Amino acid sequence: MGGYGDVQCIDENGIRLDGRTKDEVRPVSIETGVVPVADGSARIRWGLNDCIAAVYGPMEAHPRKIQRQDRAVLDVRYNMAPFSTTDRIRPGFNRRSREISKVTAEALESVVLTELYPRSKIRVEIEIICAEAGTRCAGITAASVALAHAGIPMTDMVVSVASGKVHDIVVCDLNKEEDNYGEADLPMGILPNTGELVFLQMDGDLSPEQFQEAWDYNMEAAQVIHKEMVRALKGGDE
Amino acid sequence: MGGYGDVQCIDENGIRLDGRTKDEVRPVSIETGVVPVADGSARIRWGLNDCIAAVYGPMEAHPRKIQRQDRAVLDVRYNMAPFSTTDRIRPGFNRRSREISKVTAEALESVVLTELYPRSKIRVEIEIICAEAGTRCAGITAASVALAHAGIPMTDMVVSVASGKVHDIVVCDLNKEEDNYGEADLPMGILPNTGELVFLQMDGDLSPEQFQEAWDYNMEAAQVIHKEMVRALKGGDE
Amino acid sequence: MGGYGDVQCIDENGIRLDGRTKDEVRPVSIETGVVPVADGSARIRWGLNDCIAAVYGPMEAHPRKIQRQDRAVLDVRYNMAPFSTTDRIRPGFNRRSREISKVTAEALESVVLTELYPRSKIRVEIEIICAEAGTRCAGITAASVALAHAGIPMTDMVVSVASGKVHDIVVCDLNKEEDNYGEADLPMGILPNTGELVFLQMDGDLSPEQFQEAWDYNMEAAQVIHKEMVRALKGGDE
Amino acid sequence: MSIPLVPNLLRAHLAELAAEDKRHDGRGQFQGRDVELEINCLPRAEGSARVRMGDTIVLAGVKFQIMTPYPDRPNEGGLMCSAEVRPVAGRNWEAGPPSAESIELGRVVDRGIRESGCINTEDLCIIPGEKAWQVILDVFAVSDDGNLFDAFGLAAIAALRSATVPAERFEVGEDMPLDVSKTPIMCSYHKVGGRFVYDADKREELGGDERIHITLGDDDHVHSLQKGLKGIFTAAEFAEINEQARSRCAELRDLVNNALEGE
Amino acid sequence: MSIPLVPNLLRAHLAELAAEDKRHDGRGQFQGRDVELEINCLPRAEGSARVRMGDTIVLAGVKFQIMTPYPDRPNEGGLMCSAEVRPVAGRNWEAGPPSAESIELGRVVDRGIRESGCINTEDLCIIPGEKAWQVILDVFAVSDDGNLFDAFGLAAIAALRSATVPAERFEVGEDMPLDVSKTPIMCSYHKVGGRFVYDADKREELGGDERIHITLGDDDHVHSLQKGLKGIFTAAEFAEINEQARSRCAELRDLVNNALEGE
Amino acid sequence: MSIPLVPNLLRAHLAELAAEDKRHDGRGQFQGRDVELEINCLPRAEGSARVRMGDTIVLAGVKFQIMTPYPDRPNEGGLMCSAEVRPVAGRNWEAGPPSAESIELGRVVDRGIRESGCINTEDLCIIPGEKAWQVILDVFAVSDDGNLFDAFGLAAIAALRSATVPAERFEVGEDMPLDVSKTPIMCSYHKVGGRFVYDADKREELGGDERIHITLGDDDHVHSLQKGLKGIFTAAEFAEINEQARSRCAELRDLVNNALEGE
Repeated sequence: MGGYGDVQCIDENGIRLDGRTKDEVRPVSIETGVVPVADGSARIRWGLNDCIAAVYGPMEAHPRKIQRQDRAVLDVRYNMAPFSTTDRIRPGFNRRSREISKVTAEALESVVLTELYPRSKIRVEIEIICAEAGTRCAGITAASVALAHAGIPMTDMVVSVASGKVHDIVVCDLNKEEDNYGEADLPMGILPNTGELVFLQMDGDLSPEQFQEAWDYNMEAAQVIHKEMVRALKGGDE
Repeated sequence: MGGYGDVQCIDENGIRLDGRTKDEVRPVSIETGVVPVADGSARIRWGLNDCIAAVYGPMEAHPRKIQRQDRAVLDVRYNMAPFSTTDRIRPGFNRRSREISKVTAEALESVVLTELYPRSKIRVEIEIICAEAGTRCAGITAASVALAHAGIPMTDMVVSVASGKVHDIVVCDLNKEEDNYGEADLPMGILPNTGELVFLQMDGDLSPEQFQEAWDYNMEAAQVIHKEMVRALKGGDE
Repeated sequence: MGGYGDVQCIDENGIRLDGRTKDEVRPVSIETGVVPVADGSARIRWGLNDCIAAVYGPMEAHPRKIQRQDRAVLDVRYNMAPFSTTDRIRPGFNRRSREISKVTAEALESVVLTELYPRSKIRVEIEIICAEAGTRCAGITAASVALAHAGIPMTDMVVSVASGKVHDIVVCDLNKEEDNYGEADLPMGILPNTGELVFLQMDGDLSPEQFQEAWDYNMEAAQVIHKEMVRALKGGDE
Repeated sequence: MSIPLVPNLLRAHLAELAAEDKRHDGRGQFQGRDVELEINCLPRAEGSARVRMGDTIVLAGVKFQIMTPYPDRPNEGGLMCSAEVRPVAGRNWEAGPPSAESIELGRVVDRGIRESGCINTEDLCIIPGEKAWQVILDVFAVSDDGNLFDAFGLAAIAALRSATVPAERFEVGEDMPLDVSKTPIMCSYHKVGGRFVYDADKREELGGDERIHITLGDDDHVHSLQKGLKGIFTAAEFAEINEQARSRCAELRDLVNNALEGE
Repeated sequence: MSIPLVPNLLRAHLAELAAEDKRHDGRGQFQGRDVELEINCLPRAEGSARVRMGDTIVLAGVKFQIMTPYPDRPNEGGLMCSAEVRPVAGRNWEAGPPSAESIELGRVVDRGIRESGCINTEDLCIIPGEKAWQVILDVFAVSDDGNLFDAFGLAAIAALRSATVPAERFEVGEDMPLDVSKTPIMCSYHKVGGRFVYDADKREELGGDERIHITLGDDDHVHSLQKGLKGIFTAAEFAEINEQARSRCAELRDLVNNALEGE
Repeated sequence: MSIPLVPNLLRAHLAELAAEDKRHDGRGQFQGRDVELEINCLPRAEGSARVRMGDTIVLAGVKFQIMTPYPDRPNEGGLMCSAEVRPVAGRNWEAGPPSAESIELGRVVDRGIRESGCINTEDLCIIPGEKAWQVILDVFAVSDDGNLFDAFGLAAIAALRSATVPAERFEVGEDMPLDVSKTPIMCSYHKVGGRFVYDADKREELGGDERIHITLGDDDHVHSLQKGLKGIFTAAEFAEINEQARSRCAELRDLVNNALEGE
């Protein structure tokens, strides 16, 4: 979260640079089956974000030391493709990706019935092909759809979205300028059927009231995105 | 393959910088037993190239996951010593060496009777002590002799040599200037008794006719080099 | 060992920058139990050196390939904390630390009755919190106390100390300026009950006579430091 | 840290205690362990702190380097926070490249400090486009008996607030205190036996589920949040611990202020 | 990619089919799978392409950076091709440092482009000795059902030919198309059941032997060759596939040209 | 090098021999193997040597680079010694990142050279603060039948003393011999069967205990010591081998001098 310098992200009528009102979600579309060789896959396009998730497994977990006697392990990797951002990203080890992979795995483990597959491994691969703020949320959401597409039993899907604050105004589903120049970012991972949470991060500065407002935006946005997730899974592969 | 700038690699009489005609191989000499602690070893001096190959094994393959039930694995490493070139080479990981090691292993696997040694490993270590164009060919050739010296059964030895093109003239067995300033390089790995191939690479630009000419040079050169390989093995360690 | 430029480490009366005579040891104090979660631990403050050693084990050695059928392995790590020196030290792999860890492990293995714990591992962690010359000696000494504190049987403790030469004068227990500007450094690891050695290094330039003088200083200093080691272990955790 | 097999007996025991509103060491649900804070304890660092919470002991040290500002931010210096838990700190911490656990720990501590805006990187500029201070904050675990996050967070802000910019040693002016305008404090809550407790020790971590880290600023503003590990929580659960964090953060902020006044 | 145990049943099955001049999916010996080529599909890249050959799907993206020319070549920019197959693309691709397989793949694709001379690195110079363009071509596998080499090669040249030099963003002039003077095309042949077939799919790769990659230029000139994997082949076998490659490369070159004209 | 299981039979055999004052190859306790030294054997190096001691064979090569002096030592060049034993040299040497064994080997050889002061780094300065020579000495094991330390040490000093500074190639003056003012020599002693022997071969290394490396200068001054491996020794034992080292170092120094005069 930086200062916003000369960038004016919201006009006097409350309209954002991409034409949205402050409580509006960016356009979202999801399709499944985009990685034909995988056991399940999904692609989410969300604003300019373009994210692919592929699921392989359950399969034997190796090396053996990663096996768990009573459940499957989720092996999750979040990665940004080199051409996904304005400045090329060098391939290789990256602390940010490692952390996002970890919290994504923990969010998904909270809903996947891993105890059905002892000693096995489920691989979840998340690739950001084009990035425009909220890529970790796009990744978690796409991975949920890919797991469902692979037929992995879950108690619920996870919908993830990040609202935040820009020019001291709380707005729903931050876009790139709002993420770069805004003052706070609150990504959450929500179970749409219960309103419970499995993922939560936050950066920046929010008063208690602003925090509640951003929280509520995320809860509402989750319902919108969830509809598209269900549509993609019912509609089958296009 | 770069442009040749001001370097004139062949004179008007068709004589090359090192005095050879265009169909001539550089002087080659081979000796065995140069690494006394190895199960087999060979040294090839070929022009200014000086290359040592050592073979260890067959031995138990470990870690177990590299074992093959039905054959031995060849664990081949090609490496250039730090003092082998004009500019010192930093030790460590190197994409070029990794690729050459891979294609060398695959060439040798094509002739070694690996099925005689299930679950075992044969280590082949190739070290370039002094480099002067065609080091991968020198390595494959020396490794063949070292394998024979170690008593590893093979259907045939592999002879490797690279012809190419310089000033639009096809020449046999490129030397350093021809490699640096020439326009094409065609290294091949040839079974001298059948004329079959187990190794092939090519870089640069060759018309169909030039390609055939370079191919033929390699075939002829292979016979010359093969004679020296046989001599070294018959002659024993000097 | 560098030249000493303008730094005058010993005055005309034989008094060193920190007020010691040439045969004097820096003040040493040791306490145990400083890492409450470890099986044994010790902290040595020695001049400005501040060093913590923690012992974990004996425990199962894994991965299995490091196990020894007839004895325990000592897994020793020497490390300098990033804030332990004037210029911050970057965390990570470091050839100096690897070598010191190796010779420290070998010194301690010479006295620990490892044959009592076949197939197991004893971890010894040495952390330099503040450095002022002689940190490897401080580490070995602290590790000996931590092993005793953990109840690991030993034939003797190891006392380590480094004397050396500055302005062509041999002095006992080098301090930082003497290490930086002096001409020789002789660290030794001594068994105080027999005068035998388990650790020896030396750098610089010592005539045969100077060498003997530095050796003798180390032998005497070892007795002084040993008293404090015994006191700390008898006194219990303060 | 390698993940030990889930200690089911321990989980069951902690759940029984929780059902009776108890903890295994007798503390109340939101009661922390005793906290000791010592300032300026590392002679080679320009600022430092040592924190002890029960048997968890950590150090933080601040060092300075001269850097060239990044071309797109010529008037700014830098702040780098680094946490790598070495195997000295406990049986389950291993040597080698940083684990995901240790990367998360470092990044959460870093964000708690950085996102509060307590350091203005423009204050660190010496000559625009040429020279600026890079502040390097290293946190170091001596003994891990649980809740390294809070111990690191507390040691980190205390070390920063105690730091002196070593301008004389680098020949760029006179030494001066590092300007730290806020005192962000982290409080962590761990789900144990089905309810969140504050300041979990190692046994509670091993037998517990998800954890939530809350960093609050001087005015109850939220600066950083992180949920870690597998587990589901409700909005009501979050609201309760967020409320608890406000009062506890204020207490710990006083502790820091008092330690610095004692200097 | 970890090497699976040799699937002997699959090998036997493919050999039986080959004896009857058949392939398991009904294709002829030198018949490729359907090819889809899409240009400019990656909004953050300066040039891009997506190739689908059966269930093999790849992307290629071109980015530009400003570099300082090397002292011995002050008038030249640079071209860097990078291929690292991530585990998203298939069950057998693993995370971690690049495998020998993925290094070979990247280097063969790179040589096919570079050795054709399609990019003149002197055209990339902006100010001699000071500034030049570095062209970075990243190829990325989405789904690997065999023959990544050809899919990468096709996407790579198509992405390069679609690229725009972003001079305005870097404030060094006006945007212009990247000058690509040739269209090298790679065709790969895999020994399956004792004979070479074109465009092997994953099953044929798993149950096959050596492979040969041929990159030809606009005028049937050979620019790059590579033999991979264990296996022995004859001069006659090579002559046959080299002949086949000429016509197939021409077809695929037309595909690229048409896609670019469609822009 | 992976540590083989302790070969107890070998140990017992060597101890029996030692009790009779014998060694397994018939040498006396302090008798070395035959030594061959060849100078200037590597055409691409600016100085080089090949040493053979029994079946142990090593190479050393010297290369030069231009470096910018460090800001705090503007009048000095640099000396870098590098030893990495590659798997060519023996069955138990493995590929991969340098092992602790190979790091120790490199550092002990380096210190033997460096601490003798035989190279004055101020002599390597070309233009103060701007340009200086970096001397890079690479030692390389061809065949390891024990006592690589001494073979490396001997090849290293011989290669340095044979080196020519390639000033003409770098266009900074005329070629000249590298100035090496001393000839430090290393002698290593290995505890085998309860007593120290000189120049242990591989079997003695495998069936022995601790080793001590002594580097002496022209005037019997000690420049470097290192005790390696598990084992306890007495002051009397050290005094004996230190005495032995003086005469042997002198012999080997003559060998170097003679080889250089032969040039």
